[in-house]
Amino acid sequence: GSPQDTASGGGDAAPVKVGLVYSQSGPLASYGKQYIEGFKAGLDFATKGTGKVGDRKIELTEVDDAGDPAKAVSAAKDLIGKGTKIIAGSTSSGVALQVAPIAAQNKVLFISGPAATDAVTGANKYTFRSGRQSYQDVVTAKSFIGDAAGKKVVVFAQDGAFGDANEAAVKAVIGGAGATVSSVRAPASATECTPFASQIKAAKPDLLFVAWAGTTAPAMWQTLDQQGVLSSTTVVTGLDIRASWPTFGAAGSKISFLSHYFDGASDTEAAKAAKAKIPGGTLDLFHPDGFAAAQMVVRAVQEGGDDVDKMIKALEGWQFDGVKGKMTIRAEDHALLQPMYQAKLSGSGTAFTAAAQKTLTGDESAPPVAQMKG
Amino acid sequence: MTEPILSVENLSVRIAGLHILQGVSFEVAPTGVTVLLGRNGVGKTTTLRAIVGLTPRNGEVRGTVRMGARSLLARPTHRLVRDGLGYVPEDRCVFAGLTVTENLRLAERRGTTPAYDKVYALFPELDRRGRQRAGSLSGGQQQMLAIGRVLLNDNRLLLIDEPTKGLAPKVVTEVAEVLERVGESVPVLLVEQNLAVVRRLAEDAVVLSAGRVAWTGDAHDLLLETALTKSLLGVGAEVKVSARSEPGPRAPQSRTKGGAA
Amino acid sequence: MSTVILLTLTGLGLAALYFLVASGLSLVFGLADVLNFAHGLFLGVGAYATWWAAGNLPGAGPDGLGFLVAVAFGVLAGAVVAVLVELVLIRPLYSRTIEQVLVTVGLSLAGVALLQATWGADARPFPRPGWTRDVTSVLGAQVPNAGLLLIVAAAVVLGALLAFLRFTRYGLIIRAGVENREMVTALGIDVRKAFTLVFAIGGAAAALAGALGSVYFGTVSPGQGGSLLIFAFIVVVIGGMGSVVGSAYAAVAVGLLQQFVNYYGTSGLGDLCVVGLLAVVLLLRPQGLAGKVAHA
Amino acid sequence: MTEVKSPEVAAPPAAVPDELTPGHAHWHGLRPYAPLVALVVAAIVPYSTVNLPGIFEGPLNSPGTLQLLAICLVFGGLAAGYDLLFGRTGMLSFGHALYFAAGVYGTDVLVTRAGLPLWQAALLTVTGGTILAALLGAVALRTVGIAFAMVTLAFAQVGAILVARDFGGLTGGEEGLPLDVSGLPAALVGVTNTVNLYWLALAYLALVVLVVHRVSGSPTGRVLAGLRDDERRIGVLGLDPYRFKLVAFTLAGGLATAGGVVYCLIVGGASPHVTSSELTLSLLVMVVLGGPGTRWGPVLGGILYMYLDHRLTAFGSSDAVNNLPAVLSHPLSQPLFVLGTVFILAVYFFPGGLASLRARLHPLLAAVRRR
Amino acid sequence: MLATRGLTWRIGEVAIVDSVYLDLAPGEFLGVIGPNGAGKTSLFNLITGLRRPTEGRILLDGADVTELPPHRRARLGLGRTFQASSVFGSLTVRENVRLAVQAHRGGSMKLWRRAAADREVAAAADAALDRVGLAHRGTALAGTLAHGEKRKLEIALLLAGEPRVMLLDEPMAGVSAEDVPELVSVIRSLTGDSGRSVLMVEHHMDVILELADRIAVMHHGALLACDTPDTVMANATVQEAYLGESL
Ligand SMILES: Nc1ncnc2c1ncn2[C@@H]1O[C@H](COP(=O)(O)OP(=O)(O)OP(=O)(O)O)[C@@H](O)[C@H]1O
Ligand SMILES: Nc1ncnc2c1ncn2[C@@H]1O[C@H](COP(=O)(O)OP(=O)(O)OP(=O)(O)O)[C@@H](O)[C@H]1O
Ligand SMILES: [Mg+2]
Ligand SMILES: [Mg+2]
Repeated sequence: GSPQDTASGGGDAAPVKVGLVYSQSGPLASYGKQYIEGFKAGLDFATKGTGKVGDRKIELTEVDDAGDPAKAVSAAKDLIGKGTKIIAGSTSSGVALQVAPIAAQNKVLFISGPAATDAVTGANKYTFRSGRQSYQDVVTAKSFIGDAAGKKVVVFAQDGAFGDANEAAVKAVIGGAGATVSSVRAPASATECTPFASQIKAAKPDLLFVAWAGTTAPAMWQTLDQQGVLSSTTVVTGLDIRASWPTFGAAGSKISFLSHYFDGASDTEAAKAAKAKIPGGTLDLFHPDGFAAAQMVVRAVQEGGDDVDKMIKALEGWQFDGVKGKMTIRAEDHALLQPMYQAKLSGSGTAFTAAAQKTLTGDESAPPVAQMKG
Repeated sequence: MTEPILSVENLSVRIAGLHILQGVSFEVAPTGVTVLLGRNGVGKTTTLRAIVGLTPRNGEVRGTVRMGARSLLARPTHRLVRDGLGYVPEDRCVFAGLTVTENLRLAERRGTTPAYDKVYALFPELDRRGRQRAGSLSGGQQQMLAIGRVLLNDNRLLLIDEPTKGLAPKVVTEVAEVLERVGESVPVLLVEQNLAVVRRLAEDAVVLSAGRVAWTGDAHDLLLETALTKSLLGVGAEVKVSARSEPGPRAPQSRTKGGAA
Repeated sequence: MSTVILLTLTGLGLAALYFLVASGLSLVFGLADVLNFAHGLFLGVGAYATWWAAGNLPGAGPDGLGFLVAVAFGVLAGAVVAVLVELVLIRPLYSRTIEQVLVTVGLSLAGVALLQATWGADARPFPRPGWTRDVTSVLGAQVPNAGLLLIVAAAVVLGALLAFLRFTRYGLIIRAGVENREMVTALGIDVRKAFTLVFAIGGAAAALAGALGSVYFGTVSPGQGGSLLIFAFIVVVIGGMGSVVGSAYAAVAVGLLQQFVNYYGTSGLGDLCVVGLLAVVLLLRPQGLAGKVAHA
Repeated sequence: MTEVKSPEVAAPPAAVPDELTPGHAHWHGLRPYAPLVALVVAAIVPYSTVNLPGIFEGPLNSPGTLQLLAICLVFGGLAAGYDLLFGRTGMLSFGHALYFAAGVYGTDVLVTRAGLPLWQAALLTVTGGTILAALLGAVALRTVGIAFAMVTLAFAQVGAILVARDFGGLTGGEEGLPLDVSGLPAALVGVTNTVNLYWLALAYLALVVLVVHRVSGSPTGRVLAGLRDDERRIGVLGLDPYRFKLVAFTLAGGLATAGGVVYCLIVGGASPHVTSSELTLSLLVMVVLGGPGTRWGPVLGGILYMYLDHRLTAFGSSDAVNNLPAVLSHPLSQPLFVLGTVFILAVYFFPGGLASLRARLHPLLAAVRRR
Repeated sequence: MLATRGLTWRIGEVAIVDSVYLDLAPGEFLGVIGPNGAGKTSLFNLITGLRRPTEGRILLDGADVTELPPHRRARLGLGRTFQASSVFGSLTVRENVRLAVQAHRGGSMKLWRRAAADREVAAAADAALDRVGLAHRGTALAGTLAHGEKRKLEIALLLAGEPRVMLLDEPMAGVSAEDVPELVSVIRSLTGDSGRSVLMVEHHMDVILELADRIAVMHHGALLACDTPDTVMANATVQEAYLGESL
């Protein structure tokens, strides 16, 4: 054998290899779990239970990246080397950003998963996304204050790219609509948030947008509550997975949530099918992402066979009915336009229930078109 | 002869593949001082450490060591010591980070009243420097502390490795006197290079050579017989005087330069 | 004015948390000379055991006396785990410092993964008395009760540790044992028992920190210990390895510095300042603020 | 001024540098050629289609396997470089990740953000990393023992914070920065060219081993070995300990930076994982796992560690594990659990590291041979 | 050759070394005696630069070296042994001495040359080992040597550096009776016509008396006397404070 050999895709009846690189272990393991459950349900739904496209079986290879981009890149190279033409997954943004160029270099299809970073949109023509992006979150947040002109908005976020992206998006979306946006940033490791709560309180905003991740979130919410921030202004943040809801404690019912998805947010065919298929029967934040990814994979194989360029053609501009409702893959930058939700939590202690206040359509929450980079 | 307090039979020690002691047997009389003699590296320290159970982990000990009726080798060091086996190591091993007082307090043993007055009477320096860190003591002062630690308690047997090393002549004399007195009530197994001290203290002697016992018997016989001393210890009569004996003002004969070489 | 009071008191609360974590670390490091990277695991064990007890142990619960029982159970669990770790893993490696560090590193990886395998990666709400969620008004500042609880607990732990070191011989034995273990046994002391005891105390202190820290955070998660550990290490080193009082001073310095710089400066500057403080202290006084003396 | 004594770190369980002791007689003249043979074998691995089921996912020449091997080789080199500090000089640095990260991010930022050609970026990065090591080392070496470990940790922590803060959008914060490959030589881009990255990694490893070997066998290496035992004594012999330590620190830092450059190319980007203090800790684990102060120990340790780190994720999700009862399968499916357990066992069962295995197996082998 | 001018080292109020004036002529052998804790080792530490004096100067060949770090003084030809043996425990005995030889032959950074190939260094090292009678222990790790053997290695390390001024701190402590005469002759051969000077602390009076041209007596950090052996031995204070009653 020569070192430059790679296995080539098989003939027509040969199975279609699909690689799923996502977090089975590590800090994002629960996101990964929802993603793969959703994916399997979606595959079932899109192939009508056969697991086949035409007479070709979809053969899944799952690889754990443990949240480490280096491992994800290794896995992607391994899969591509074995002739895989479609890779999906990426639970974390770091992984998505590093796998996307690999896909482009090797001309394979990459469908990013729960990774929320805006940078995946328009990363290159081989990269798609099956989940929402930060920008769509922010647009949903904006819907809480109606007319933004003259309003005062504060972004409260942790240092780092996630915080930067959210701050930039809020400035663009809400600031662009006439509000004055300022920000309070905390170190990612901060465990004591009183100083920041004091700063926010002193700023007297009309809307507080909170972008916070990690295990310090409950303490942060408690501090905002204790210092009277929650009762003095409208506070918006993203609704995380169900398991995290009880950690909001008393603060839970005082926050206005923007939601990517929660169980009961939609009642589509796909949602019903997904509910029936996944273990436990309760949908959660990232089930729709996996579900949509499977739908996109099936579409790509159906229309493109083994030809990646054809797959891309088939996906660009494609509209389909996903778990959340009507989804559109925007041809220009591969953004996935999708419904977004305003939600409220009620109840208390460990038994919160979420209810949708309002649904934004895919067009209403659409991000601006990004320049396709490669 | 009365029952020995300590009997060592066929003691054999290997460390890191080296056969350091090759079947050493001797006995320690229930009273008085028994000295263990021999050149550098013959295994004196190794013998003492094997008896108290401090052979390094990569070492292997064979043979029997009995104190009275009790076998020692299987018992952990701290038990042996609690039962009255006192050990003064060759390189002093004072706890450098602890003060002198703390070093002594650590040596107190449950059940006995520590004899501080005895120790302080012998080494007033230790009393004076109670709050000094032992690591900053002078070499000789550390040696005093190491000896003082073991004199604090009542012991049934003392193992002492080169106690007079690094001590000023005056202190050597004092330590020798103390050991002599101690030896009257507690048997001592002593490793010593200073033949003047040996001469004064020792009743029995054991001479090691290359990991084996070369001679045992009455110490005075050993020291009297020049031929024996020379062959066993490599010390001739004249050399003994010029190189080893504690000179006093009354030792002018050794002051001529180049006398012995 | 009320801002300054608020920042000071919450900063002290943070300092108390750091001290609780650091005290056990400092004790084990200063006395037993083991740089214990598994300290975070002891923290986690304490937190999860308290959490478990509050839900399952008869007599324990999230409130009042039941909460005390739960915390006591957590502390006990931490101590037991620490003792096991010492007996099984550390003891056979004595005097091989680097290998001991490695074992604790391995343990921190494996232990946290085990917690995660058992209870999942996600944070769980922590049972706690209602009053810990409230605030107390001090001169116009709304000070969280959980922070005050931490301050009280830290003061108690500080007192207890000082008493232990001052009024028992163990401090002495262990300090000597670190220098030369053989020689301590040659003085007739079972040094191993003393080391186990120190681990037990370190584990108990860590577990208490884990339990009270979780009250403060409101949740318990497997990785929680690890993130606190870095600052605890910094506190231990600034304070002088092994000095409990030094750790207390250092914790206060670090907590207040972080709190005030984060408020008045830009964010992230607080952490940089703390690291800078560490570097400066070490360069000027390599032995730390208090030096290596375990009794004061 | 009184001398400040700081708590000492115990010197690593060191071995006498191979280079300073004469070779074993029964190896005759062959011994010097063994590394060369190993190098040649490693270089022709990509021509083999051998399948090692369970050990690698695909045949030896498949991109996935080569990628994994390349990463392992880089870490083998990194560990060998770190050993120059830790095993051979007795300096416990907790901040070695900083110089590696400087290599990774330096290359990435210069290529991706500044658009420099690769060779310029690599040259600048290695120079910069070496200078950084020299500067920080000059400060940190004013302390010794644990204080030194902590000062280096503090410096590395500053690096980590700076990367996470994402100043000016340079580093991409926690999301990392994918490498812009448009300006890169075509031979380094794309899955089919993974083999070139493998060779690059192999070359790096060979370079580090050669440098470390030559340096420890040199007069300076002898001084470093002496420093490990007794620094005061070195001073009294007329040598400046500070100077020698700084040279070792700078050299190790430079080698780590070069490793970072190679790693950046292999992985195709930078992520904040490489700045974490855990990375330094894992270097320490690698070295001790392999055997500090030995020629091949750290290399083997690094390779093995990275191999396990990558492969255990596959092990955790394999059927063999999933079919076990939950008590076992849950922990075993956590790669970190297995990795941590492996260390602990390794520390117990291979004291002295992998490198001591030969000596420990020697009696056994001799017995077999006599048959 | 070596001179101290009012050398003083205080810790707090206590003067450990108290205003010591010493002059060591080329080729001279000066013995230093004094009770335990008199400050002899501390004096050595000051002279070699391991401690900084609180007051006073140290002159080597007339040049002031008070501010120089230890290694600079060593390069000027100042060598010493330690009271508590301080050898490189994880290196072999031979490597220990080679390191010392190499340090003496110019310690400039040589990163790429093969150390083992330097025959001159090896030969010089073996010669030094031979002189102290340790040649047969060349391959043992220095850390595993018996106590007396370490003392000899200390001296070999000193010899290897060929210093012009040598400070010996109790070289005979722990050396077995048989080997003393041999070491005495090694030490004697160090001085004499070679022009090297020796400063030696020793509690074995006969060794001192045999070797020393002059004897300095230290007590409570101060220099009590510095004179010919006969005068010193006749001094009543010395008798009383240091020698005591003979055994
Ligand atoms: N840990 C060890 N590893 C290898 N060899 C050792 C070890 N300890 C001692 N030895 C060797 O054992 C021999 C005997 O050593 P020991 O210390 O018992 O001698 P000694 O009679 O006390 O000598 P000295 O009079 O110099 O104190 C020496 O050759 C020494 O090198
Ligand atoms: N840091 C310190 N604090 C207090 N006293 C100290 C300190 N360092 C040294 N000393 C004292 O200084 C004195 C001189 O010690 P030095 O080691 O110089 O004595 P020495 O003459 O060499 O004695 P020996 O013959 O016993 O070796 C001793 O009494 C010692 O206790
Ligand atoms: Mg001995
Ligand atoms: Mg002295």
